[in-house]
Amino acid sequence: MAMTETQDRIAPRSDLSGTELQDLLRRMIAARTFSSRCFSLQRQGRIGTMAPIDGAEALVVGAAAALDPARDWVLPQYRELHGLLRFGEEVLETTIRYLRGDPAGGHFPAPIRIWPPQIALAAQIPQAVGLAWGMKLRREEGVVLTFFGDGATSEGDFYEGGNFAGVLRAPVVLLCNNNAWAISTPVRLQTAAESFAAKAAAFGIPGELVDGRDVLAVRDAVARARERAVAGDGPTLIEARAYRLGPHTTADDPSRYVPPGELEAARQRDPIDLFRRELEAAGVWNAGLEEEAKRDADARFDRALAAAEAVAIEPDSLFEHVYASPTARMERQRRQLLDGLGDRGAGGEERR
Amino acid sequence: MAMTETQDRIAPRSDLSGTELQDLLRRMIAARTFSSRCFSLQRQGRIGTMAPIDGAEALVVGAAAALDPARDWVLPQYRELHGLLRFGEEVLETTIRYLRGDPAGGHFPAPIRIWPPQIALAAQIPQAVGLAWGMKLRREEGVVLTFFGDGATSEGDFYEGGNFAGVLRAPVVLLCNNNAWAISTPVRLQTAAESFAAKAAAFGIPGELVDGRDVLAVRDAVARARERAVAGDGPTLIEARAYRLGPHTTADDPSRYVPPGELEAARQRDPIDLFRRELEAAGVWNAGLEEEAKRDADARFDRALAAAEAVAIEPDSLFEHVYASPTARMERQRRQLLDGLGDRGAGGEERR
Amino acid sequence: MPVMNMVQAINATLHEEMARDDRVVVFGQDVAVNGGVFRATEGLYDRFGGERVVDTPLAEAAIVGAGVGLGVAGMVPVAEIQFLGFAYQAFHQIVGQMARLRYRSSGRLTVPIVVRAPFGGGVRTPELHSDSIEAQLANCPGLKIAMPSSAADAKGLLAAAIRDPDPVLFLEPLRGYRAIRDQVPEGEHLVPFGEARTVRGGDDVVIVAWSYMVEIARRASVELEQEGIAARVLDLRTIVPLDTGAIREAVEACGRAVVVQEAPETAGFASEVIATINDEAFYSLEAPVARVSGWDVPYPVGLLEDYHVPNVERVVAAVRRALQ
Amino acid sequence: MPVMNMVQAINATLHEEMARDDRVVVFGQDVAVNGGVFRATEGLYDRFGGERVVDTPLAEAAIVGAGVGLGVAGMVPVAEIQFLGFAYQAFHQIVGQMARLRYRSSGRLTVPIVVRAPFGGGVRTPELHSDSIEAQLANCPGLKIAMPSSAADAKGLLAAAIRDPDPVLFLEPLRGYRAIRDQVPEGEHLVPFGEARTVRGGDDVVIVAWSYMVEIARRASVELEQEGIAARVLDLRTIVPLDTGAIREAVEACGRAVVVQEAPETAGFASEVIATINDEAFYSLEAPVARVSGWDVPYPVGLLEDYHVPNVERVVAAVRRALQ
Ligand SMILES: Cc1ncc(C[n+]2csc(CCOP(=O)(O)OP(=O)(O)O)c2C)c(N)n1
Ligand SMILES: Cc1ncc(C[n+]2csc(CCOP(=O)(O)OP(=O)(O)O)c2C)c(N)n1
Ligand SMILES: [Mg+2]
Ligand SMILES: [Mg+2]
Repeated sequence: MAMTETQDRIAPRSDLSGTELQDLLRRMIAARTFSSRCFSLQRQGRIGTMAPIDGAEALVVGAAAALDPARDWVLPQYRELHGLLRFGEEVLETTIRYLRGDPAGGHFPAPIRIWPPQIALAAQIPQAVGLAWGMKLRREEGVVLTFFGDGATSEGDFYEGGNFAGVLRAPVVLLCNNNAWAISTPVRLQTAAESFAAKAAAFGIPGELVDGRDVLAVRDAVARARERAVAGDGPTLIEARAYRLGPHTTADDPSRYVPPGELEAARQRDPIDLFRRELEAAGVWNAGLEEEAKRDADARFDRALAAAEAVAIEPDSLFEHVYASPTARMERQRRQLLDGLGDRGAGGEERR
Repeated sequence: MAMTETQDRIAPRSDLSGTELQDLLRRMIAARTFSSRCFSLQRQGRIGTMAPIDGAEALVVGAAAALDPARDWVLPQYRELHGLLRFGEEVLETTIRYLRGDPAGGHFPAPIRIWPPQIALAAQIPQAVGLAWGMKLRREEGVVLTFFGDGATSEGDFYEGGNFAGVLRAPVVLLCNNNAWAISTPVRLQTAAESFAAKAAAFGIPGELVDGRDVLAVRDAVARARERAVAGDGPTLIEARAYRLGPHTTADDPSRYVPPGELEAARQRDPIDLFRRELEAAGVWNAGLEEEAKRDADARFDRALAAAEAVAIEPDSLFEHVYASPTARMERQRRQLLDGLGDRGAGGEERR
Repeated sequence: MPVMNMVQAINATLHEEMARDDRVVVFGQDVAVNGGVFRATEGLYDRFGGERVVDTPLAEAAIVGAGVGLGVAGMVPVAEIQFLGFAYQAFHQIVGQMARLRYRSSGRLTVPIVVRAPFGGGVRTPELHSDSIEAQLANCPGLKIAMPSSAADAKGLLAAAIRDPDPVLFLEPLRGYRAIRDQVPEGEHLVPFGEARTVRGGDDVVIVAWSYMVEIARRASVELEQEGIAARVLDLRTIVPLDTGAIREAVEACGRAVVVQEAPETAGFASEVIATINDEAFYSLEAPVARVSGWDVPYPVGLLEDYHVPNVERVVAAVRRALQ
Repeated sequence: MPVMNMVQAINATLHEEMARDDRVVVFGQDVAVNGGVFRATEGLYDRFGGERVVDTPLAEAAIVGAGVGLGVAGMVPVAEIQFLGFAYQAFHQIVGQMARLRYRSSGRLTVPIVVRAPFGGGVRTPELHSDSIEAQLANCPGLKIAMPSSAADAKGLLAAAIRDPDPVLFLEPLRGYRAIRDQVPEGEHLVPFGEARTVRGGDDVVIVAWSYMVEIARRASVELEQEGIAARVLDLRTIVPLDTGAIREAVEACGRAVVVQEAPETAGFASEVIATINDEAFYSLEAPVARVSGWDVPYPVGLLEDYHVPNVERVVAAVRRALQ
């Protein structure tokens, strides 16, 4: 496929090389592949509840592409991890471990600058602002980007954090993944605001609405926001508008609430399809590359899964990382746990 | 003073009669008098910490003037009560009882539609929205108005409540008393937003900036907001801009942080002086009326204070109004308290 | 009497109470069209309409705060917090506001609200979904806290909560939604607050528990019976108000006690039960009260939760300890 | 050794720690130009400048949340919550986030933050300013909780808290800011966490307390001495970690115990102390542990607070009860 490697840019849409464009599409395909594989694992009972990325690939991959993994931090919500492998291949294994319920699943190994998924909606936003503030105090070059959903914007933490960011001029990018739904709640019941980007007015910071299905548009918007942040001009709120192309999580049944036809219509504008068509038209993509991208993603997933599932969990790892060192009471509890277990493993009363 | 009673309106500034205009000024003078009297009581150790109204008289009295006390509810912060006697003369006695530390000080007797002062900043905002929502569900005619400070707008409750109000189209008026300070924190450190009114964009509701020193302007703005609310057009955020013409509370020393000259400059635009001059110029106010207004306010305060201080507090009123009826454990505790007291009164270890 | 699981009993009770009293309003995240993420509010939206069954924005503090206002307006608010661990987001409204408005207004403004929330582990939920925080709430005067362990009690306590003039937290064991099934009385069924229930008789030792831990205690008691140990099981049903009398009587009768909670050990509600036993029945105690708890760690991830949540084995071991 | 009141000791310690470690950042409401509403941060802004001493917007959750981020960035955050009752606004960030980031990230991301807050009654503050909520926080694993009762300990525990790699809540008794005065060691002075202090000796009964209640216990002990009763006073200093060994030894030595707390009785930390005594020293007990608490009511208004907060008389009465 060396042909495409030498392909020209698809001006005026982007100043990226063909290779770079391919790389974006590959990452999007991989993100969906990884996510779908996890969905199946959940159905097989091998991992817990998970939130598929479907529909958010462009906005996650586009945002990641605008960041500097050596300098910038990402604070995810919970739907983006499969699209963040630009920060390191280990992101995938860690994510699988997270979904398996492995305590180390929240530990993205250094130097990967990714925080654990955030379950408490919007709680990571003030943290992202504080991290950015700290980087500014330490005169570091990087920025912090945090993802959150349309639903998360209703939480006090979003507003308090956004307002803090404005006052502190923290180098942070607040990226709202507006996928039209918060579980079953549509955006119109989430806010009467004109857009989520419009909420930037409450913080006195720039707000930008971008097509979240367009990986290049997202990449550009985040790049601009990053530049402003690094230049000392403070935070940006970006609303990337897309659509959740599936259930909220493995536990959700959208047929209960999504109006008939809406999902099908949204699938017509699947971000992967849109970008694939564009690259095909520009001559930098073809069926062979597609095939290869999928095969590659599957292979990587197989490797990561094997590694993740090979991990044995020690029962008393319960007591680790609560504090730098456990309290005396916890040590007593650890002994109680181990004494009780003997060599019989967990009590597992449900199994009786 | 019958002369002024027949005086004409001061068009084009207002469609109010001379009597009505005098009434507004009398209420402003009374508010400041009541507040100053309380300040002195605190210095004498007769009441606890209090927050003077100085500088907020126009915005409180103006807002109250636009409401219908028989139908509308007010949820105050803590600085407005001395200006809310339009809702009933008993507001004053209750307020003094509140400041004395009398448990009934939060009970504005029916039919007065005022909630107890709110100490936890912004916490009353979602409550005001819920109350308005309930009134709408019950097809009542009234609206809810809540006061809160510039500082309170940084709390999650302000944003969550405002956003709820927008979605529910609740008949509520959110009135921000921007007095330039939150204790020692100036507005510029509170938010980078252009104004507090601009935060309405985050809720998709109208936001209006009004001169909080101008009682007529505030009255008009609140009247418009009330009309919209009653018509089913939902909430309004109003920022009334004034200046805190004194310490935050009896416990505060603003000379530690207010830039020299700023307070003096603000005093040049004291809302009472501004309105007095305007009414004098229109011929509806004079020194005699001023004198009478102050005398009247003092007399009312004396009466309210005497009534408030005549109240004897039963120690075991501690256990009342926690629940509709106390739990068995509380009844046991009540007996313990009374047994312990014997006829000696409170133990008062500090007095030993 | 029909057999129902707990979530069915809750759903049926919401239907009955909404039909009985048109002031009842159900609101929260995903409770309307979707019928709640566990189907607790299934069918309410279709039956009672969008004014009385409302999907709110995603903001727990505003859900509770708005509920306080709704209550003062004369409605009977029934709010759902999707998982109790997100009640932390609303703690200031629950503890500082909802619990205190009656007190702050000396009885002028009252809030007959119920805040429902599922909690507890054992079903491999993501973090924060499983936290047992009842002790933190029990330390906040002005709240009542109901924690049913059976479908029948879920009905009787929920109906009582909705009719109660005070704010009630109604905490539902996630693990019991489908796993707990029993006969539920038809029609009007009210379980008064502050009355514990003896789930199994016995005079050798009493196991005090609430919510899903009652089920664990019951199974332990069945197992112990085979060893000839008669372990009484006392279900507190509501932790505020607390049935001190029932605790005293049980300890006086048995002389030995075990308290089981899912929450972390330190400052969990089991400590309060032990302190209450100390106050009320110290001289009847023949051995220290044994305490079985979650460990002093954040509620753990899926692969570790079986090592964390008290199970039958740990309760049985604690009973043996208490009998020494 | 200079004599200082508690707020002076806190202020001096903040000065020393900021001078020692330039990663220390102090922030919160009114802490910079105003020096804190109780002057705890007086002089820091002038000395260390506006980058390290920062007035934030009025938002407790964001103060704590931003502190978490600051900590990960490599700073040593020292946040002030103006009154502990407003920590409710930040409960989700304190309990769900700050306390758990080390755990959630399996040690990758750690937060050496201190959150300081005054609390407690006796000084006629407005509502919510006086709430004692330590038990609610103690039920949340991942937090350490220091509650000094003397100026010297305020210094030693605050310095230890700032140097501790984990999140610490440092709770300061409002009433003690000026009323508590004692000799404070100059220079480096660290009080390790989890080591209780015997404030007064005695073998007839032990009074266990923390924070300002230690002072009440001490006065009660002085009064009891005149009746010939030797009441030992044990100051827990930190409630998490808890010095279980010191509690056991004291109860073993005395056989009788009283626990004093300012918080409401139900599910207060006194219950945990009693449960711990039950676990550790049951067979040494000659009588039930007596518990002296605030009542199960919201912290009351000014004219009632003297009837609510435990005083010397109530402690003395409890000691007599414990000695029966
Ligand atoms: C504070 C909090 N409240 C409630 C929930 C339960 N919950 C999980 S996901 C979700 C919807 C989130 O919607 P959105 O922010 O739009 O993100 P999306 O899942 O659509 O990507 C809800 C309500 C939660 N996780 N955290
Ligand atoms: C939630 C909360 N946090 C902190 C405080 C402490 N506090 C009392 S008044 C005040 C400043 C309030 O400023 P603003 O809202 O502008 O009202 P103002 O006093 O200026 O009228 C602060 C921080 C509080 N009462 N509530
Ligand atoms: Mg969404
Ligand atoms: Mg202000």
